[in-house]
Amino acid sequence: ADGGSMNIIAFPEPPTLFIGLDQNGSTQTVAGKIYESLLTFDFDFNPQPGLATSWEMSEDGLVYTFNLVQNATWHDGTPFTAHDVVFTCRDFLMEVHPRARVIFGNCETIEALDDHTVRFTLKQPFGPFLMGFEMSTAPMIPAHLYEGTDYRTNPNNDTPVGTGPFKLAEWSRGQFIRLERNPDYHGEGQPHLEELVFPILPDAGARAVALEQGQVQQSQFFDIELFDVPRLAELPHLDLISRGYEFYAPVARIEFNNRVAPFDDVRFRKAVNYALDRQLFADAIFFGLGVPATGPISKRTRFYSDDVTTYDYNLEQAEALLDEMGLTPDGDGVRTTVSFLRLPWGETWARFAEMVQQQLGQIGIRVEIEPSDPASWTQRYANWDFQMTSNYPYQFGDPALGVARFFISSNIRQGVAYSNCTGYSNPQVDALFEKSAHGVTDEERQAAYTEVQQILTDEVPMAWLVEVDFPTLLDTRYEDVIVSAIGTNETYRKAKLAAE
Amino acid sequence: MNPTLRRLSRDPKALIGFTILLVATLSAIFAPMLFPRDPWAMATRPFLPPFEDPEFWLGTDMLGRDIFAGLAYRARMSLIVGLASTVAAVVIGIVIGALAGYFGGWIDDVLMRVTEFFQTIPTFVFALLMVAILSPSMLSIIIAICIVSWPPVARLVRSEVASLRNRDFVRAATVLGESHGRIIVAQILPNTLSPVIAMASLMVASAILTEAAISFLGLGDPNRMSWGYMIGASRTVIRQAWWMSFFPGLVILLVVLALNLLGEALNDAFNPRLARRGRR
Amino acid sequence: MTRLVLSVLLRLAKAVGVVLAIVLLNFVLIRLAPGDPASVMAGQAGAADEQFMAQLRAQFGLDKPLPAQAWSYVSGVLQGDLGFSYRQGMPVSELILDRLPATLLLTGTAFAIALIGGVLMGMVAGLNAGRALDFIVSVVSLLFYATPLFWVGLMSILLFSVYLDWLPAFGMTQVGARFTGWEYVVDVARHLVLPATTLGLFYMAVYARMTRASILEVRDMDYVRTARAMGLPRRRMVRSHILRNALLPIITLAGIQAGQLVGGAILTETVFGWPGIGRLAFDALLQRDYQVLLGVFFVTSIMVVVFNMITDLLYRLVDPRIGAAA
Amino acid sequence: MSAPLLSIEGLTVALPGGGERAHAVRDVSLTLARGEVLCIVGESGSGKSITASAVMNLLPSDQLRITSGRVRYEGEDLLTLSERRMRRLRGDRISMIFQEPMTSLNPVATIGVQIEQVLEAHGVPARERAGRVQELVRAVGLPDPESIVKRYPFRLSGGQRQRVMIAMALAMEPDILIADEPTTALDVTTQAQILGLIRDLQRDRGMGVLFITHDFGVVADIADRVAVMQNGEVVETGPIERVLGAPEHPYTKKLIGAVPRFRETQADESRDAPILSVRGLTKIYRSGGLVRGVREVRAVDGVSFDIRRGETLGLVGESGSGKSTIGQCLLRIASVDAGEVRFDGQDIAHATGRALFDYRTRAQMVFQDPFASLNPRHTIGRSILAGPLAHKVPRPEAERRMARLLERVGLDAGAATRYPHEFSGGQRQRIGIARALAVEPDLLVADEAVSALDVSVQAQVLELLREIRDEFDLAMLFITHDLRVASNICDRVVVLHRGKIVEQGPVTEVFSRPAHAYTQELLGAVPGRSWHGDPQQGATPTHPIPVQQGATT
Ligand SMILES: Nc1ncnc2c1ncn2[C@@H]1O[C@H](COP(=O)(O)OP(=O)(O)OP(=O)(O)O)[C@@H](O)[C@H]1O
Ligand SMILES: Nc1ncnc2c1ncn2[C@@H]1O[C@H](COP(=O)(O)OP(=O)(O)OP(=O)(O)O)[C@@H](O)[C@H]1O
Ligand SMILES: [Mg+2]
Ligand SMILES: [Mg+2]
Repeated sequence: ADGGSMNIIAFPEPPTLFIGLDQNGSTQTVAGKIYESLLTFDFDFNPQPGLATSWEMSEDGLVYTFNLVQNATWHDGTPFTAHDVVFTCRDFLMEVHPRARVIFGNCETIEALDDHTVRFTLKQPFGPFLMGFEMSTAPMIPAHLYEGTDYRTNPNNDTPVGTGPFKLAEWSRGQFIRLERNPDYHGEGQPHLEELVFPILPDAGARAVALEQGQVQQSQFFDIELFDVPRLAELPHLDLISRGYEFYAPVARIEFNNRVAPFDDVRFRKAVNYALDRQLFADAIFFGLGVPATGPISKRTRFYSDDVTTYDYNLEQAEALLDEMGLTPDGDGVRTTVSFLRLPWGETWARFAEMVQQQLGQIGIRVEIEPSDPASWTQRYANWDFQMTSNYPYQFGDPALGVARFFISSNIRQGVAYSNCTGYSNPQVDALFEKSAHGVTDEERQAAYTEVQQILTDEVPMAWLVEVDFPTLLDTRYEDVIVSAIGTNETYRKAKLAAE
Repeated sequence: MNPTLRRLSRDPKALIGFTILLVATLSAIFAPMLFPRDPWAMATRPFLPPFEDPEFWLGTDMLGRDIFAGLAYRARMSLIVGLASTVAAVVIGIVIGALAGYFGGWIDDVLMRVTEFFQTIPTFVFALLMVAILSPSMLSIIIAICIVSWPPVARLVRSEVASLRNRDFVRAATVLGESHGRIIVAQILPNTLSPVIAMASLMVASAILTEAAISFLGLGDPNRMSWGYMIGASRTVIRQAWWMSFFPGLVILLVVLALNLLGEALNDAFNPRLARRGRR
Repeated sequence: MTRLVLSVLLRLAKAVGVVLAIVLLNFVLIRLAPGDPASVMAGQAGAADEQFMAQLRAQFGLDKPLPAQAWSYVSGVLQGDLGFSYRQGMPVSELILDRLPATLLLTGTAFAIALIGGVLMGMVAGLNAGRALDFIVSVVSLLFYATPLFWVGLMSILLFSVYLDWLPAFGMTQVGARFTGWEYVVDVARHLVLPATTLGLFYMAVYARMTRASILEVRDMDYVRTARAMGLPRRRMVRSHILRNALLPIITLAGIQAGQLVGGAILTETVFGWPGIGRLAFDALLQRDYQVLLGVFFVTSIMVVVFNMITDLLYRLVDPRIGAAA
Repeated sequence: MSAPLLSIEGLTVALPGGGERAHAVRDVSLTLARGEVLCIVGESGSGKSITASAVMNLLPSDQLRITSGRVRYEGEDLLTLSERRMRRLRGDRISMIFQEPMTSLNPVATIGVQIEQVLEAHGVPARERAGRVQELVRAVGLPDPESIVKRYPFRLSGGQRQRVMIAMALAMEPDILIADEPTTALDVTTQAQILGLIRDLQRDRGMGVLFITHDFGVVADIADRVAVMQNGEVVETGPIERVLGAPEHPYTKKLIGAVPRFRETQADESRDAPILSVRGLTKIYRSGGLVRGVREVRAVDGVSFDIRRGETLGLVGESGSGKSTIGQCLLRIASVDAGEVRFDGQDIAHATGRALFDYRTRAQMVFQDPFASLNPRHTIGRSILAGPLAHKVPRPEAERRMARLLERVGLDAGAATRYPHEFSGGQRQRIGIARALAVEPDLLVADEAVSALDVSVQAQVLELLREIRDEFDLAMLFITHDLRVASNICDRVVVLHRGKIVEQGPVTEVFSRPAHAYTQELLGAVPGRSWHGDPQQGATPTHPIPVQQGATT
C-alpha cells in the first residue's frame, strides 16, 4: 500500500547531506534517498538500472555507453541530462572524490552523445569500471548548480538537490532529519512511502530501546551493538536481514606494521595468526554475525578463493615459531611486548582489542592497548605510527577497488589513511593486482586474484579474522526495502508498507 | 593520643568510612592473591547472571570475565587516580594559595586571576580536552583531573593563609627574624592543614567520580581499567546484563561515600566546636 | 550609582579578558591533540588520498600558520563571529544556538529541582539537627552526593523506562512524532523527567548539605540568641533571622554552579541522548571540530561570567553589607 | 523588704564530662528586688553568663543541664515553664542584652524592623508599632530617629548598636533586664555613656537589673548590690559599699586588691640619650581601588617621641587611635609611609635586608592575645628557640638561654616540651615575654600585653614586666587603653587621638593635670572613679584626680 512513513536510525549524525563531498556511512544512508547514480547492483553484483535505463560495453572493454532516463528532473525542477553525468564524472568527482578518482582516472574521454546518452572511453580496459557507478562512488551532481563554482563552499551544499525519490524536508540538528516523498520522481508509481524520518540517536542503548519499542523501524550496519542483535531479532515485530551488505563485505582484521620488529618477521606474523581463535572472535565479539575469514577477500564479494593457506587455532605451532625466532619467555612468561592501537569505532572494537590482548597473552606476547579517538587513530594509522591495529574496510564490490589498495607498493603513501599502511611490498603481488584490474573477462581476473590470495595468506601482512555480516533489523510490516548489494543505502524507491 | 585522633576514632562515620576504604585498598593490593586467575581471561560463559554460580557470584561480562575479580583488580586504578590527582592538586593549590595569601598585593592579584581563569573554564569539558591531547592513559587522566581541581584548594589555602598572616604568632616570627619561607612552611602551613585535609578527602572522592566519568565516555586507559571503565564498557549491554554496570557503580558509590564520611569526620575532629552544633 | 555602573563595567572588562584568554588557551591546547578534522573525515569515509586531505585542510583554513589562524579566529570572535563548523558545515553560532535551548531547559530544570529540593532538605535537616529527620535527610543527601551521575542515569533508565515503562529513556521528543502545542510540551516534559532529576540529584545533595551546615552555623550566631532572648516566635526567627542569613552562601555557590552546569551536562546528555551543547562539545572534541569546541568553551565561559555577575547583583540585593563599603 | 522580683534558688548546672570541673554553676542563690541593680562579678569562667542564661532558660540543653534549683519570677518557677510560655515572658517581662554589639543584631534586617519585631512578637497592634519604635529610639539617645530606623546594623557604631539592643530590650518595659557584660567590648568613653543610659532608664522605670561584669570599676559605678562568683559558686553577696569597702571572702579581697588604680610613679629624668627616637611617623592605610575610589585612613599622622633605656613609655588612646599601628611600624611589621625611626642612631624606618635582620635582635614585641600569639602546633621550646636559631645562635647556647628565661618568668624547665593549650593565659603571656627576650633585645613593645588577662593575673604580669625592664635595662613601649594600667607601669605617657599625639609628658603630670580636652574626657570616662577602695590602705585615693562628670551625650 502506498503512504506511511518509516523511521530509520541515523548514527552518527551526518555532517552534511551533500553526498558529493562526504561519504560517511550515515551520510550515505540518508543521502542515498536523495541522490542517485546511474546504476545499482543486485545481490550478485549484476548491474541494475538507476538513472541509466540501459548500457553496453564494447568488446575490447574500452567504450561504455549509457542511455539515461528521459523524464528525470532535479528536485528544483531542472531536467536531468547527460551533461550532468559528464560534469559529475569528468569534473566534479575527479576534483573531490578519492575513490572516484581511481575509477574515472581510467577514462580517456567522457562525452554526452545527446541529452540522454553518455559515452565513456577508457585508456585501457578496467575490470571493475561498472562498479564505479554505485551511488556513493558516483552520485549524480546537478551541473547547473555546481559547474564553475568552488564545490566545497557552494551554498547549495546545505540544501541537497538530487534526483532521488525523497527530498529533504527538515533537519533539526541533533534530533532528526526528515525526508519527504518526491512527487515528481521519474520512477513509475514510485516512491511508495510518504516520508522517511531519521532520528539522531547517539547512544547505543537508546537505539536498541527505540527499535524495541517500535519508535524506529530500521537499524543498519553497527547501529545496534552486536550482542543486542540476537535478542532484538527474536522480537516478533523485527526481522534480521543480513543481505544487502555485499558491496561492503568487510573482513575484520589486524593490520601489522610490517616495517617494525617483530612484525617484520613473517614467522612472528604467522605465530600471531595461529594464536587467534577465529571462531571465538566470530562468536564472542561478533555474536555469530560473521564467519571466520580465510584471507583478504570476503566470500560475500567477488573473486574469493578458498584455495589458500589457512591458520587454524594452534598454540603449539605459534609457540614453536616464536621459539624458532629466539623469543623465549622471561620469568613472567612474557616473550615480547607489542602495542595495539585500538580502533575507536565503538565497544565492539574495544572488546576486540581486549580479546587480542588476552589471546596473544597465551603465547607470551604481552599486548599494550593504546586507546585513541577517531582523529588520533586516523592520524597514527596514516603515518604508520602503530604496531598493530584492527580495521574492517569495505571491499566496494571488487578487489581492485577495495582490496588492492592495501597491498600494492605504489600505494605506500605516508599520511594517507586506508592506503598501504602496513608497508607490505611484493612485486609479484603488484603485478598480479595490475593484471587483474585491467582484465576484461571475469575468468582471467579470477585466476590472478586466486594467486594473489595464495601469496598474501602465505606472507600474512595482516591477520584476517572474521568476515563481518552487518545486521539490518527491520520492522516486519515493510517490504521491498533491502533489494540490492548496497542494502540500506539504496534509494528506497520501492520500499513500502505491506498490505494488511 | 592526640585529641584529634581520639575524636576521630570515636566517630562512627570515621569508622565506617575507614573500614570501607581499607577493604577497597586491601582488595586492590591483594587482588592477584584473591583471584589468581587472569582477570582478562575468559573464565566461563559470557553474561552469567550474578548469584547463580558460587564461583562467579557477581556474574560475568560479555567476554565471560569474572566481575568480582574485575572489581578487585580495577580498584587499583580508581584509587591511584583519586589519590594521585588529589595529591598533585593539593600541592599546586597549597603553593599558589600560600604565595597569594602570604604576599598579597600584585602577586595575590595575578595568582587569583589565574585561579579565576581556571574556575571559569567549564571543568569537565576541559578535563576531557586534556585527556584527548595527552591521549588517554592513567597519567593523562591524573593530570587532567589535577588541573581542574586545584583552584578550590588554592582559594581555601589563600584565605586561611591571609588570615593567619596577621595572626600574632606569625608576626612574632617575623619580628624574631625568621625568613618568609620558614614562616610559610613552619608557622603558617601546618595551621592550614586541617581544612585542607578535610577538603582533600572530598577531592579524592570527586576525583574518583571524575575518572569514572571520563572512562565512562570512553577516554579511559584500557590497560588499567577502572570501575568507571567497567560501567562505560557495559553501558550498552545494560538490557542484558544489568549487573555489569550495577556492581561497579555500587562499589564507586561505597568508596565515594566512605571518603565523604571520612572527610566529614575529619572536619568534625578538627573543628569539635562545629561538630557539636550538629548534635544539639 | 555611577560607582555601581563603573564596577559592573570594570568587571565586564575583566571578564572579557578572562574569556578571551580561555579561548586563546584552548585554541592552542586543542591543536596539540593528535589528528585534525581532515583526518577524522578521512577516517570516517574509509578512503582518502593526499589531494582529498589537502583540499579539506585548505577548506578549513588549516593550511595557514597557527598564529595567523589564531589571529583570524580571535578577531572573528571579537566581531561576534564564532567561526564555522568543519564537521557540520554550518556557522558555529547557529549550531550552538540550535543546541543551547535544549541544554538550558535541561540544566535549568535540574537546577531548579536541585535548588528548591536541596534547600528544603537542608532546611528540614538543619532545623531538626540531631533528630531522626536530620539523620534521614543527611543519609539521603550523602548517597546522592556519592553516586556517579551517569550510573544513576543508567539505573533510572533501567528501572523507569525498561522495567516499568513509565518514562521515555532518551531524546527530547518522541522519535518521529511531530507534536505541536500542548502535546509537544507534555512530550518534552516527559522526556525531561529522568535526565533533569538525574542531573539535579547530585546538586540537590550539594545544596542540602550546604544549607544544613549554613543553618547550623547561623543558628548559633549572636543575633539569633538575641532574637530568642527577645521572645520572637520560632517561625519568625527561622524565617527572618536564620534562613535569610543562612541562604547567603547558597546564593554564591548556586551562582557559580549555574554557570558550570551548562558545560557539565555532557554526561547526562550522553546517557539520555539529549541534544544539547555538552554532547555537542564532546562530539566536537572527538571530531576535532575545533571551532565548535572553542565556541562551546566561549559560550559556557560567558555563562559562568554572567551567572557570577547575576549572583553578585543578587547578593547586593539580599545582603545590604556588600557594596556599601564604597 | 518585699518579696523579691526574681529569686534564684540553689541553681546547679552540670558541665559535660571531661572538663576541669563538674559544674559550671553550683548551688547559686541570688535575689533581685524591683528597682535594684545587682552586679555579678567574677573572673572569666566563673559562671556569670551561665547563671544569666539559666534565668532566661536559654542554655544549650544538650551540653549544659540544669541539675537542680529554681528560678522564681512572680512566684512561678521559670525552669519548669513550657517553651511557649517562656517565650512570652522573654523580651516582654524579662529582657537581656549581650556583650558583643557587633554581632548581636541581624545583619540583613534594618534596626527599625528588628525593634518592631519585638513589639510584634508580644502583641503590640501594628498601627502603634511605628510610633513606639520612634519613641524607643529616641529614649536610648540614638541620633536622627526617623532615618536611623531604616539603617542596617553595619552602618552603626558599636555604641549605637548597643543602644539599639537596649531599645529592643526595653521595648516591652520589662520588669527585669539582664545585661551580660554589655560594655566590655566598648571604648571607655562609650562605656561610660552606655552605663549612664542603663542607670537612667532603670531609675525611670523601676526595673530590676542583673548586671554582669568583671570590672570592679563598673560595679562601683552602677551596682546597688554585688554578688561575687568564683568557680561557679557565689562566694559573697552584699550591698556595694560593704563588699567594696570591707570584703569578707578572701577571694573578693584578692580580686579587689588586684584592681589597678591610679598610682603616682616617679620618673627618672636623668637618663642618657634616647635609644629610639621617632620623628613625624606617618602611616596611611589605603583600600579600595579604581572603582570604589581609594579610601585612605591616616592611622598614624606625624607622630614624634623618644624612648630611653630603662624607661617605659605609655601609649594610650581610644580604640582605633593608631596605637597598634605605631607599634607595628616600630617593629617593621607594617611599612612606614613617612617620617623617621632612629634606633641607636640608625634609621630603621626603611631598613631592608641585613640591617633589618640585625634590628630584629634588638627590638621585640609582646602581643595582646596570649592565645593567638603562640603557634598552637609548636611546643613552647620551639617557639622560644625560633628567634635565637634564626639569628644563628648555636643551639646549646640558645637552649641555655631558654632555660634561664623560663626560670626567670616563673615556669619550670619541663614547660619547653609542652604545647600552648596546656597553659593558662597568664602563663602564656609569660612565655611570650620569654620568647621576646630570647634574642636579647634592647627595646620591647608590649601591645595591650595585659588587656586580655583577668585582673589578678594582670597584676602579676605587670610586675614581671617591670622587673624585667629594670633587670635588662630595656626600653619599653607599653600600649594600653587602660589609663589605670598605664599609670602603674609607665614613666612617661603619650596620648593619641585619631593618629595624632594630643599630649605627652610624665605620667603623673598628664593624668593629674591633663591639658588637652580629649585627655580629660578619657580620664573622666574611666569607670569606678568615685571608688578608690583599697581594703589594705583604706579608701583614700593615692592621688586626687579631678572627676569629670557628664560625659554622656
Ligand atoms: N556550651 C558550653 N559547653 C561546655 N562548657 C561550657 C559551655 N559554656 C560555658 N561552659 C563552661 O562553663 C563555665 C562557666 O562559663 P561562663 O560562660 O558562665 O563564664 P563567665 O563567668 O561568663 O566567663 P566570661 O567572663 O569569660 O564570660 C566555664 O568553665 C566554661 O568553660
Ligand atoms: N590593615 C589595615 N588596613 C586598613 N586600615 C587599618 C588596618 N589596620 C588598622 N587600620 C585602621 O587604622 C586605624 C588605627 O588602627 P590601630 O589598630 O592602630 O588602632 P588601636 O589604637 O590599636 O586600636 P585598638 O585599641 O582597637 O587596638 C583604625 O582606624 C583602623 O581601622
Ligand atoms: Mg560570660
Ligand atoms: Mg590595637
